[in-house]
Amino acid sequence: MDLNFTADEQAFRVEVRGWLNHTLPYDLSERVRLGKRLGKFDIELWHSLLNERGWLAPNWPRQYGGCDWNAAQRHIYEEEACLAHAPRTLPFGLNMLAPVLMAFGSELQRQKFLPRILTGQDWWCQGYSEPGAGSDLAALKTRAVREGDDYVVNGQKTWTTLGQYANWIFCLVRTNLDVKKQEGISFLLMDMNAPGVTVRPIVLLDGQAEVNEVFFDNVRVPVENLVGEVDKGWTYAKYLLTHERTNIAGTGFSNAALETLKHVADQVHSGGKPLSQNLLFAARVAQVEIDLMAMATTNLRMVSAAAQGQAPGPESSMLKVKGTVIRQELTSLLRRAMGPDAMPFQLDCLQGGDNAEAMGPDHAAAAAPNYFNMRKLSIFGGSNEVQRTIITKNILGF
Amino acid sequence: MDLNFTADEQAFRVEVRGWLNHTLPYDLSERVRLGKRLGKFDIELWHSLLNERGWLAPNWPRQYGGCDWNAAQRHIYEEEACLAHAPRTLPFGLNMLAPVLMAFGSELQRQKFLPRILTGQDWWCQGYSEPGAGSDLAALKTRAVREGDDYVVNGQKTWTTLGQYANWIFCLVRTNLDVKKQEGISFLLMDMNAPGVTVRPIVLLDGQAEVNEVFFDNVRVPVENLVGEVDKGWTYAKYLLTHERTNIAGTGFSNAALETLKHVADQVHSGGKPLSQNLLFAARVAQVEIDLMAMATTNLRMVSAAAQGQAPGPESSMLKVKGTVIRQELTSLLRRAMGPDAMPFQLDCLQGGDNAEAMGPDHAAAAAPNYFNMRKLSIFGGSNEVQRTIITKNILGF
Amino acid sequence: MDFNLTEEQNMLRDTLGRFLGDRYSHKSRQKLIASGEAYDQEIFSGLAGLGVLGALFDADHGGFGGAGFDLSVVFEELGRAGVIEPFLPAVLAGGLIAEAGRTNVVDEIIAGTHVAALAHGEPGSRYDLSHVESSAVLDGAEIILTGRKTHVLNGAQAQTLVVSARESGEVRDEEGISLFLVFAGGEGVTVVNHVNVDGTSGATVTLESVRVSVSARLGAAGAAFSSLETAVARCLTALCAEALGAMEAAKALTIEYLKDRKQFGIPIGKFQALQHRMADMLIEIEQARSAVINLAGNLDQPRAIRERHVSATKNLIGRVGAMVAEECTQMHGGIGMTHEYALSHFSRRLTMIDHMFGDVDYHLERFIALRVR
Amino acid sequence: MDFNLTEEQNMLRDTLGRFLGDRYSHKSRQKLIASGEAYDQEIFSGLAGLGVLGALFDADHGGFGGAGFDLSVVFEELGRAGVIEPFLPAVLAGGLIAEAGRTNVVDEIIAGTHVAALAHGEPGSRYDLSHVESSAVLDGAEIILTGRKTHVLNGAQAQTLVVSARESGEVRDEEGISLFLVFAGGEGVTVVNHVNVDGTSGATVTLESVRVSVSARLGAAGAAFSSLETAVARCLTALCAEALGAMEAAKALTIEYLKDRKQFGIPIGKFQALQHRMADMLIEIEQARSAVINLAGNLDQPRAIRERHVSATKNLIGRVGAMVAEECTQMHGGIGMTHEYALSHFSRRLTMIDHMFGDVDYHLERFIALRVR
Repeated sequence: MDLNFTADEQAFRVEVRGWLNHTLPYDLSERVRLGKRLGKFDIELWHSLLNERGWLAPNWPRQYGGCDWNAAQRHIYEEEACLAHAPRTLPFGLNMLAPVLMAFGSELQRQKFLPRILTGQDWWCQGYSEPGAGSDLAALKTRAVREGDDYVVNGQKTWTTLGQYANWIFCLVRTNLDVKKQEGISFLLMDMNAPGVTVRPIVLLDGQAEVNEVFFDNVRVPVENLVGEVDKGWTYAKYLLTHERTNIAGTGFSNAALETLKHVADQVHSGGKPLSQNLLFAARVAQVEIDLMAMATTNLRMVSAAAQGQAPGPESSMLKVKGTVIRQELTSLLRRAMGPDAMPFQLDCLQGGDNAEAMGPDHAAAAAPNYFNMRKLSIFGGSNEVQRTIITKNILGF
Repeated sequence: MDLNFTADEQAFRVEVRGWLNHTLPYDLSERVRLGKRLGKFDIELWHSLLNERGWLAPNWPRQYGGCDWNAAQRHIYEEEACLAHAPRTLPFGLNMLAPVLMAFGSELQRQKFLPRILTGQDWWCQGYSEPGAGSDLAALKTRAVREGDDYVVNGQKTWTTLGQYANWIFCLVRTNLDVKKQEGISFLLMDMNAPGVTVRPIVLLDGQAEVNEVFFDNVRVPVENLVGEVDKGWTYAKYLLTHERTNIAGTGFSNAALETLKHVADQVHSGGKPLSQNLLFAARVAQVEIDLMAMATTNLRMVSAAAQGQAPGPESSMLKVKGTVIRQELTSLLRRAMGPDAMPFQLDCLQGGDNAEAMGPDHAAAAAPNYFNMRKLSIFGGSNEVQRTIITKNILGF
Repeated sequence: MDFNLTEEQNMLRDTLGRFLGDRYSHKSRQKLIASGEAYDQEIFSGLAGLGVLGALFDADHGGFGGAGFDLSVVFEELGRAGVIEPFLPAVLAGGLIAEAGRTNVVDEIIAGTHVAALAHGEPGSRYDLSHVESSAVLDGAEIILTGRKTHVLNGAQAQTLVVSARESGEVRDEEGISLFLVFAGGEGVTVVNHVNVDGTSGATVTLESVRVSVSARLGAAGAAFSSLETAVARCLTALCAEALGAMEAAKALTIEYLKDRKQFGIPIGKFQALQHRMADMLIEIEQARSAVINLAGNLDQPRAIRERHVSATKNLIGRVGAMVAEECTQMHGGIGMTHEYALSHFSRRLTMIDHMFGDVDYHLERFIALRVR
Repeated sequence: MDFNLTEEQNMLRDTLGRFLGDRYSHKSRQKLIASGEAYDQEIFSGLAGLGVLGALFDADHGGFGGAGFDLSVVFEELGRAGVIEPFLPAVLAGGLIAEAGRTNVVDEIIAGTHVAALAHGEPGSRYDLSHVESSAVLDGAEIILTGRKTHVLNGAQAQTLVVSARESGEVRDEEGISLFLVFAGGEGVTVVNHVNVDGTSGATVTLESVRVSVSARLGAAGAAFSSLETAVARCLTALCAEALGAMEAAKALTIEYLKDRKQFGIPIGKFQALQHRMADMLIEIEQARSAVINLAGNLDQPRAIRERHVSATKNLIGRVGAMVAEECTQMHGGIGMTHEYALSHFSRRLTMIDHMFGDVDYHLERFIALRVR
């Protein structure tokens, strides 16, 4: 065993850091650092900068314009990007749809859609969950009925992240009622601008409309937008869940959040001394740091095993749960570090208006909203309860 | 609302404290205080002293020689006895069998057995659990078949606490195979000296044989030792579980353990100062103290509601779980307070031999064994898992 | 020992519960907050009319309650309904004004026609009650007040501010702090309102050489710390009871959800993992109830006992509050995170209560420091 | 970055695992302990013959390993089988002797024919490595050692003791501590054996004016603290890996039990509440494995980095060890508490490991103090 990076990998890190340092706009990274909200423009800008450098799609093979980085390179990039407070890239097109298209899509679909993900021409969102189908995703009810060369879609999706900005949505729809619920599902690509599509934002408890309901009222979808075979959509959806789930542990985010937390604890005072010198607070920070040190290695071990071709087991579920617990604890500690200054709801400041005078220290405005927003981590992407069941099933066999 | 005790209750407390101070032998209370092991003689001595004073059976009505104390008096007695480090009394005859006999036993059974519990002539133990019937108690298999005026009993009980000292055992036995499992169970009183009864001690991970296996090989039990009606034993067993479970929270024990812990933390040094001045340790102690302060009130609230005739709900389950968590945490902290001195297994010292030179501070010998022993609290008397199911079922209705 | 409420307390609780059940809802509160109003005057007057404010003061000060259990009964109901109207200021500032014998102001407070707010916290004070940098300088028969006060609960809705300022001593000394009645619209007083995460309102108050008469001082010069501590103890009794009410409301929503919501063809409440977590939560809510009783019942005890209960209870409420907010949200899944579902209000409020007058760790450390030796 | 063991390490692990699988059992260990023996010489020699001791030392000292991952591979297997034979003393005392270049003794240690034990802890030292009251006084070409050493692992089975004593400075100074080779049967040396809760053996060593030659001193006078700290870091790598092995063993027993044991007509592993707790435990055991890797892989880093990993790993192992011991016992129910069931050994050992060289809180506080600024 050897925990050191190779000389090549270290050189790669220097290259990444240099590029980020040179290219990432300061005001953008400052907003990320302070937990402020990003708009459509911010994300599109960052995508275009990455695409110019050829680094937008680390997981994609070169033939489609990806980097084809190995696990170590991806890890290094992720770490550096987080520490530099770069915005995250949108996973929907890059990491969710694209692998499915590469594995199961038609040549036409690949040629049409993959380049537009890189150029930013398309903004994809995900149409999986429905009001009655959360953890029990296969219970979905949105219907697609074949009429000539079209599918006619009726139903509703929900929790569609950033759907308000999207022009395309990939959907799981029910195409067969006569079989087991997993076997009658298809994977459709739908134009959000098609007649009959309505988007309604859902405001969450952090005061932000990050997710949406999407309604389909007799929406016509050309048959060519069916991915793979009809009724096989569940297979493609599961493929997504066990493959290409890079960075599911979110160690990069957590490392950056820990650095922020330590910085804040040195700045904020309690009882006449820095909060970092309060042993009870320091102990909570140290405890999460120790857990994170171990999880970072768990993450690398699993990434490395996957790179050696070992079949993905329950590891991604383990990383999901532990990663979530750590990230949530970090947002909880940052909120608590703020003391009474976490209370005011400073919308202007959150949205980055320069004329707003912020109350309290740097991170005060975002601390509570981000704490609340991050509650989603243990709910979405397969709730932590679902993950725990998967982990044990793998070992007990039932 | 009023959290104060009445003048009468305060006078009662003074009386109890005075009596304990005068009567409880010093070497006995010292051994209890230091967590050492008590033998048959110690327990019998304490029973006889209490019986002389008429205080052995706080829950019994006066007609059977009990105190007929109200809830407040019982609470006060419990608190004082624990703080004085009195041995606990044996619950098997006093608090488990006796209420069943009073409610369901024959006049003959009451006249024969109740006085002998008080005089110490009989030492009862409990024959409920079996190797295949733990949390699922009703799955018990020990068979009792009627032959003339006898039942013939075959089978095995386990986890029989202090069964090695007992001359009587009350048992749940299966008398009917043709009905639902709960409906074919009877409640039998069995003489441990009868032919065919074998007791085998089980050594636990604290090195002590506190529990036993009890084997029945064609043991003949006169029909007059059947309590109540045949096949109705499950009802009587459940009666036991919901009634007369005084002091299930164990607040008295926990108060005494907390005092001991604080005392120890003042004595033991770490890094040149008393452990009580180490903020991390002090915080753990304070946290459990705060929980205990609340639980003591929860306990009194529930005792008081029961005294006002409110039907027992899931309260005793709540007290069982929380009381267990607190008691276990206290033994865990005492063990940790000992540092390396918790390591040696000092059997001589535990058994109270005066010639044994103890290593480490006062409580060192008992700290780890008691921590291990107390793991039983969350397992026996209806495991905490079973209690949690009861608590939620009560609210959700399923 | 007696765990029953008095008949009056039972009646007040029932009346209050009915009024709020009829008139107060998550929807109406969210609408109010969206409108920019800090509270609904009609609701506030209605509740005052029911005697809610009178219950917070004893007979000597024109009320008919004022004991710990009066506070806890009222605020548990307010918490259960998620009321954001300015009742806490009546306990805090109102209590200090009453203690100082300014009965005319108290009468108006009880009638619901006058809001007084305590302006005590400062930019650097965090949870330390003795951290006062604002200065009070005697100038003849007047006192000149200068300083900046933050997180003044309902400061912008108040006609009167009770302002703490230092007449002597160093920044965190207990000695030297005085309290002054200041007219919120007076010269040199600037009040900037803001809405909090939980929909309540706070304000930042700036005092620039504000002149008040010496008679505006409540109590003796420099001796206000003990009064402040007592007022905060009463406020924390109310706040912890409010948290308990919010927990009960969150619990009720979650129980209904576990019964109704189906996944994999059965109600999610049948999943044992959720059942057992629910059981742990129910146990802790009982603990929270007991902690509130302990504090309410010891409010009139000597300081050493009272303050240990203050810190014990606030610590426990903070822990259980976080557990209830987080577990109820998790058990609901996405729906529990939506603004339009009532749980979101209780989660936010429970979380913010931990940020008021000392959080879990602050009170744990304080509890240790208050150890009776 | 590479998470694969070397071929040699894999071979050693497999050989060791097979040997212990064939020759070592809960029953045989319990029988040995009941007989009053501290360890089984045959097993010990057999393991030495397989190269287990040699793997703990590098080639310069006559071994063929000695790196962090060599320690962790060996001790994980020892922990999985619950081995109580004296291997830790070989890391601790053996490591110090090797560092001082006493190769003849090291050769015998590697051969398994010589046990050396570190006599360092004292009645008041608890977990503080610099707490040394025992004195070393120079008297011509000799040194006179006086003091009392407690919790000396396998002290009564050792031929040689490595004794720490103070030549200068105050009780908890890092400067002034020296190490001396002392013949366990020498004049003035009293060794009293005891068995520990987990079946291992400890001893109390009393030194009454024990005279040793100046050449018995390992390294320079008063400068041993750094060597001690390094030796303890290596020992903790071994101990944490042993704990990991014990966790894996406890986990395997529990998984089997959850599959086999039926209550209410179904295997208890089908109860979701247990499934989810099991999942959390599995996650934490992976964390423990990573923590051991972090420590083993950073053992040769500069002190500041190494010691942060020492404290991080010991803290995490202590927490997870308690969780595994307690949860596995609870999931088993009564059977898990019985002496004759193997789980009881792993519970006791995991619990006692937290009492060795600093517990969860000790290392948490130390981790904070070691913060890189």
